[in-house]
Amino acid sequence: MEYTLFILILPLIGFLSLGLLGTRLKGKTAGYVGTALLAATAILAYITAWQYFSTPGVDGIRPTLIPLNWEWMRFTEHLHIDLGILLDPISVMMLVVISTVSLMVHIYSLGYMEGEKGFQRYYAFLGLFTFSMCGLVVATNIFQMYIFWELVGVSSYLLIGFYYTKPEAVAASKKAFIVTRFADMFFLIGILLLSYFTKTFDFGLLCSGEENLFASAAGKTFMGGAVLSWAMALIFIGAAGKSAMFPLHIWLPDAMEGPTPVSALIHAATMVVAGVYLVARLFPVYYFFTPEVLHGIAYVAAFTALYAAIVACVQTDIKRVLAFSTISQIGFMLVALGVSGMGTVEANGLESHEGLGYMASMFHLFTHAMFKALLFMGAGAIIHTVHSNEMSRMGGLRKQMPITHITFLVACLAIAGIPPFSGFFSKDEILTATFMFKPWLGVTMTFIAALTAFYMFRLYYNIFWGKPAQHDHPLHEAPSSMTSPLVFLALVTVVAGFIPFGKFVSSTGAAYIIHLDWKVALTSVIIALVSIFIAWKLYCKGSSKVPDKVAGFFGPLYTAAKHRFYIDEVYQFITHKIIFRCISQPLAWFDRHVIDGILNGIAWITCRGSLAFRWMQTGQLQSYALLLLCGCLLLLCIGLFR
Amino acid sequence: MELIPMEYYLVVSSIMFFAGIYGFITRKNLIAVLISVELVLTSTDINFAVFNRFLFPGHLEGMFFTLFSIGISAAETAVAIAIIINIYRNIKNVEVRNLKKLKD
Amino acid sequence: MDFSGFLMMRDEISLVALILILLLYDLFAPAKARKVFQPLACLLFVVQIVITLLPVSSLEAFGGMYQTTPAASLAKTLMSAGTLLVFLFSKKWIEEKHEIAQGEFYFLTLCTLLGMYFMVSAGHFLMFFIGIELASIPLSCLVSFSKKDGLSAEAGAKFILNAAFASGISLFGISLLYGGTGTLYFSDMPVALQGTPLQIAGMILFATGLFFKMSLIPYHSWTADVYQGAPTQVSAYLSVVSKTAAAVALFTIFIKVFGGMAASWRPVLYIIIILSITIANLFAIKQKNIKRFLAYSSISQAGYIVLGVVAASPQGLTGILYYMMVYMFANLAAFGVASLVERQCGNAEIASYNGLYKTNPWLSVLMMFAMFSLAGIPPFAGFFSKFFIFASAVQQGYYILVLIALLNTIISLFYYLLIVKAMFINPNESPLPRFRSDSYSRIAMVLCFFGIVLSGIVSFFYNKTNDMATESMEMCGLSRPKAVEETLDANPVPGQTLNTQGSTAMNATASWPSVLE
Amino acid sequence: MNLLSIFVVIPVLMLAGLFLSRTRQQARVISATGASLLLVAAVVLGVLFAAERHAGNTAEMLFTASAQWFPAWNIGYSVGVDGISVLMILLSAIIVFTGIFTSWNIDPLPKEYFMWFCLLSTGVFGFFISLDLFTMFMFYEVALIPMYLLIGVWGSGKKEYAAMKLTLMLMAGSALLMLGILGIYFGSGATSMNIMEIAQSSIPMALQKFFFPLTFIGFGVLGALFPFHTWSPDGHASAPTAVSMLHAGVLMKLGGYGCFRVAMFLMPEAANELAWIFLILTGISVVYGAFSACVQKDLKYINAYSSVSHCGLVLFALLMMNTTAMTGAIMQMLSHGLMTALFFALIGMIYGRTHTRDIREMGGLMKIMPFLGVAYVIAGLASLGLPGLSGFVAEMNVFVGSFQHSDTFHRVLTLIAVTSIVITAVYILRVIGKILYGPVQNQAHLKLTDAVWFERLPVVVLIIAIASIGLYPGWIAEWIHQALAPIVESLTVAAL
Repeated sequence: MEYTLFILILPLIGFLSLGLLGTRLKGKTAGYVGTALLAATAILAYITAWQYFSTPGVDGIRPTLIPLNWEWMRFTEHLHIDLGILLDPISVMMLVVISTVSLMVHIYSLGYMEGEKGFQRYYAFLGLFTFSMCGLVVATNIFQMYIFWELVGVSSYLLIGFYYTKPEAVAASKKAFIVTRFADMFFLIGILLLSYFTKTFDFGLLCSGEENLFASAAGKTFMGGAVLSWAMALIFIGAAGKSAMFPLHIWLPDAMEGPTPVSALIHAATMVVAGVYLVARLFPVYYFFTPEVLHGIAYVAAFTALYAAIVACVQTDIKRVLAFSTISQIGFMLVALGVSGMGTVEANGLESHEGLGYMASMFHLFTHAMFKALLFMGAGAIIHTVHSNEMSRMGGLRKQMPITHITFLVACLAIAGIPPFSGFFSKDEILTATFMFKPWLGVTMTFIAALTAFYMFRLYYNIFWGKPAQHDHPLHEAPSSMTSPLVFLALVTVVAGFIPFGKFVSSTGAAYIIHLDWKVALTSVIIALVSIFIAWKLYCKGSSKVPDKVAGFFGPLYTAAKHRFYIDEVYQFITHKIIFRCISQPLAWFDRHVIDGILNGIAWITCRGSLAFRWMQTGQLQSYALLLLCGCLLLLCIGLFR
Repeated sequence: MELIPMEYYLVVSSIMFFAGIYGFITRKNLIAVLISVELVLTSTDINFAVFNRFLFPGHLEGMFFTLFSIGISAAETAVAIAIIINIYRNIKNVEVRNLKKLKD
Repeated sequence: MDFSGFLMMRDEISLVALILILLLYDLFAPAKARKVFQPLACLLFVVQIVITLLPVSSLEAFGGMYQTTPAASLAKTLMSAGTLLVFLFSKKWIEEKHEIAQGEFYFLTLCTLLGMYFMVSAGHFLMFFIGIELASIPLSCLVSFSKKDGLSAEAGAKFILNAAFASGISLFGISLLYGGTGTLYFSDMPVALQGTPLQIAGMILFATGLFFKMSLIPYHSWTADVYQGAPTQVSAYLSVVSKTAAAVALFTIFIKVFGGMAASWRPVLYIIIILSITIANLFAIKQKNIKRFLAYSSISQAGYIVLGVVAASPQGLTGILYYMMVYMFANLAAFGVASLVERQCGNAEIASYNGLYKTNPWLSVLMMFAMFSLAGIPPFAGFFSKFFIFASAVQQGYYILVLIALLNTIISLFYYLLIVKAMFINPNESPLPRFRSDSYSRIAMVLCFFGIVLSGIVSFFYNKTNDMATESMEMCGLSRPKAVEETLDANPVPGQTLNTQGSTAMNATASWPSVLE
Repeated sequence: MNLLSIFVVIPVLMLAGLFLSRTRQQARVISATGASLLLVAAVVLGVLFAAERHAGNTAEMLFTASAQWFPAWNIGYSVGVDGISVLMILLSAIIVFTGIFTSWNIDPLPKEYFMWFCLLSTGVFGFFISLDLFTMFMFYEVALIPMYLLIGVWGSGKKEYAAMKLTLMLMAGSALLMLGILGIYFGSGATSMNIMEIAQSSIPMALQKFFFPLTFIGFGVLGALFPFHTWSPDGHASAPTAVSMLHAGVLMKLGGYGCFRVAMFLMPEAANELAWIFLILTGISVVYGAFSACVQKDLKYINAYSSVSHCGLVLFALLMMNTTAMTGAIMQMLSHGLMTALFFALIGMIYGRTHTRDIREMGGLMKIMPFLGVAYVIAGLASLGLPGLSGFVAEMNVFVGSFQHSDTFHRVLTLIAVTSIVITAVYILRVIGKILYGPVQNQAHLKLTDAVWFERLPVVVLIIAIASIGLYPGWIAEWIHQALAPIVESLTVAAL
């Protein structure tokens, strides 16, 4: 299946061509070129998926194909970076997701970015992003993943800062890059540690579950923890950075400064789930060798999900609401991974029940990508019309923009977990998995699900119902180039739930039969409906005073949540006050004054030194003779009594 | 006949030598300074003669050295005096303390 | 009677002949013939230099009173060449200032040169003493040459009196040596030396004369004043030629005569080197007057030269001679430019060099080259001479000494760069106007220019010097005296292992039998 | 004539030509042709070298030639190259080439400027081709001294202070070096100053302990070894653009190159014994430089401090003494050389337009001069180690290699060094955000123009070089591995 290479190459071509001679092209043309290339990419991805999943693996286990693998740079005889393509269920699934969403975004942007300056640049960057994201998912070894990890980070930086004349956009892009970069540092250190002990970067070897591969790390501890746990934990920090886990999530809400389609593509559907993907990729290592880290991941993710959901309830900027919901949903996926076990292939060639969480999280990743992209695009359409992100500027839009309304509603229902929409199925599996792991965690997650339903419908009602805000310009439905992707994604969202996902993706590669756990399903649905009802009560009319009362009731919590619990302020403090004030400036001062001071001091002393000997040159004829004589005597002494 | 022992001569010459040095360093007048230099030179001449006569009477190296050195010091004196006269022409006196234009 | 001795002295003879010719010519030539006096003098002098260039083997004459070696004759050539350059530079100055006294100038200078010849190739202390006095008495006349100038007279007085004082002490030293050993022949003395305190005292007192001539600290105090007061050409002559003579004589006598007492003179020179280099550098930094500046720089250069004496190996002698050659070109170039600029602007302040490059690029480039060469910057010759003299010292295991010397090169680089800075960087709205220097000076400057640029990169000069030096060391049968070796093994310089190894390294290289056995 | 001597001959010929040239145009043309010739020659050398290697010639040094110079000290003009020197020569050729074009409109005294520039490049090339300690040292100093006048006359800001400081500090380094070299020669008891022959014989430990620090620090001063790095900020800030390029791009590499070619190769025992001291120093300078760069206001200062950090990484990796890390060090030399040259070129061009280097007085330049802006972003990404550009390759080699060291102390130091990648990101993005993005600060800047051909040329060349290393490091790594083999071997043998 070497042609999969073109899935990488086509977007790259798009980037290079548009980037180098983009300015020569007309904006529209550039857009069409990019879109065409992406369409080709998507088709290739579908072909790949079809071909991959249609070929039955040996006794029902899906094979791991490596059609291409080149050695790119060799460090030592064991350690070398290879660039290659690895096809297994999750990577293929990711390829499909990425190419689909990316294609949608390309099409959507034709309308959304219409008339924007730097259209070519925009599409070039989209191409770059798609290229690096695909490269990331098909990575055959952890270092290749790191490489594309960085590239993804940069393309996100470039896209967030697309409106580079807007100071907020610049600040946001900088923040996003540096925070993720900070996380990547730990990722790199993790890689170094891991490779130092395992002497390999290769996923195949790492995930083979070889005991002796990790033998050299056995018993080695660092500050209490086993070295291997440290390594995996550090790698997870990297993942957390990209996937905006608490407390590294701060960049994501600001990233909304970028164009909305970009948010849809990068900060909802694809890049932010890279972390989830990384954990899934290394799942065997986590599960077999460092289960404690895996559980840690679950707790961190659960907390993040809760935190994000609470914050999302009080945000008024619709994109930020969506951003926090994204964080919370990614939390769901990671929880699922964290609580999951490794399935075992049973006699009937099916996978046992422990692998549920893994499958569920991948499933949710898939569905979430679709409906979250849908949500963002919908929001984009709205912003496109209203020229504002604030809920207060909206309301009662259902009449003006019906298509957007319907699709948005579909997405909301999906994320709220209402059957038969895709979100219901995936989330249900996650809840089941958590209940299997620890009931109280399951309860928490269910509560978070309820919060999700609440804030999503708060959003929905505030936008489409409630009392309309005044606008000096007529509101209109978005152009077809924008609505068509909405419709497409809405359809996907409707049907995706019925895909027998377990057949394709599972922890072992064997088929897994999804069967709903009715207890969990019912509870979650009911709770979701209840919170939707509350949202309806509070926000549908838009005239209700209750929200303010509630806000008043929760007083400090409300304000805290509104300020995202002051996490950004903390960061501000750390970076500016501590790093800059307390380290950099003192160092710079030290350099200028102490070190240079010493040097100048030496020079000064040397120059002054001559004054110390002026007495030699009195100009007095005889003093010279005297000096001569004394010198002579001195030397005499030296010569005689040496 | 009774010889005066060598040490006596040496004492005399040493006294002359150090007297000369002392004079050179303390005199205020260039001529006086010059004279003291001459003292120094002469004292060494005595040394040569004495060493030759008492320690190595075999040959006359020391004596000849003395002769030459006397001659040279005479020449030196002549030139020095010429220069001193020139100085006198320029600054109308021969005080050492007035020769301090060149310093540092 | 055997006249072969005279034939051996052809350098001196030719010089004497030259002196007499010029003297008579100056006395009896008709007025208009005296116009061509200086060209004629220079021409004859060139002939004399060519004569000194003829190869000689090292011989003794007059029962060892006089000895010549290839190295000595090379030194003589160098001194003559230096003197010639000085003459070329001073042509114009003589014509302008001392038209009447031109004969005297040449006569006196050449007399001192003759004295230096004797210093270099003396075989007996009397000979040496005569030489040094012959070199210094006429010099004092030269120093106070410009009679109208009070400063010149003052310089002269300071020079003659201090010189007399020094030579007095040195003479006293000789007398002690005579008392201690009973001989004054260089060849006989070593056997009579056992290193008794008397002899050591004699040696050190005697050395005063040489140190004084080389103006090493603490015998240096006269230098700056005399250089400043004397006519610039004379300062140039002092700084180069008489230093060369003294340095070579110092090497010869300390190795040949006092080689056995190396243990006692080594620490003395050690101290002297450190003092001279460091203090002179410190003084030079502050100078405002170019002549004083060059005086101090020449003191520190002298310090570097003595490193060769401490090394006490054929490489050391080579180092000294080669260093002298390079130093001659650079320093004479500097003095030459100084004299030209001085004649233009009437003072010798460094400040008057500001922005010189704008108006007189050639002068400033030559000056810059001279400065870089003195500072030891490649590709100029100074770099090579410094490297080799340091190498000869390191070869004998003087790491600390060389380290100090090297660190001092940084200070010296600083003040040499100050001159370069003045000429190239310092802004100056009214720099010295453009002027044409006379043809003689230009010839001299071109010679110096090529000397500075080529005498390093073209390895011929060094290699030839090296051959001569090694040859003469062999012929005089000067091998490194036992005492030196003992002391070297005794004193715990980091890695006297290196000595043996260094020498093995040298065995393989130099045609000279190992220094250390 | 030996192939390598061309690299010394061409600049000398350029010198002669410039000496005869009359007008600015002539001077330009001569130096441009000379530089292009050098570049061509370097590429040809690279090709020939590759061919030789491919033909199976495994000699340590290729194209060797030797001529007696000062037989008394066995000094010879002996030249030869291995993979590393070839790469260094390529680097120098590229940067000299770009430098000439960057200083196309130099004022005043273009002729003199180009002459000094040529002398400088003579020294650089001579240093990289020569195998003889003395010759090497001579070229080293030849390369140093022109800096004084180049900065003093054509510089900006407090140029006189900077020039003097730079010259004196570097010369002090080379003074230590001279003693070190003499010590090596006499200590080894070798019968030649040729490095390859000295490497055969061993120097007693007592001497190594004394001479290794001298040599290493001597070169280290030029390699911006903490705390001897402070010449770099002032020097680079005051120097004219092309000189900063050449100095940061190539001269600072002389330091690193000498450190392993002379100090570590010839005195491996002492290197192993004393490495920890210098590891700590370099480790400091890596982080220290990065942090200091964070708060600078002047573009050139920022770049100078980042150079301190990056060159610190070079020495750091060298001292790790395993093939991977040292390969990384060499790659870091190349990549830092290229990108810092690019930085300085761009800064020079921006400064030439805005007449300020203070980042607070600029803003939104991306809109006004997109070419320069994009180039600057690329340079920035390269220096913060973006995959696909040279920085990443180098740093990864360094980090992975250093972390493979069996000793925990070294691994911990490596982790400390790794933190620099974040700090680098911080100050790079800070600058980009301040001067390129955001609204236009100074309305006067609105009518500034973008780069013209002789400015675009060097920028493009440099970017291509950076990218080509970053995209396909394989061939470089190959050469470097081959060249490092003997050095690493002697080091490991000494370690036992």
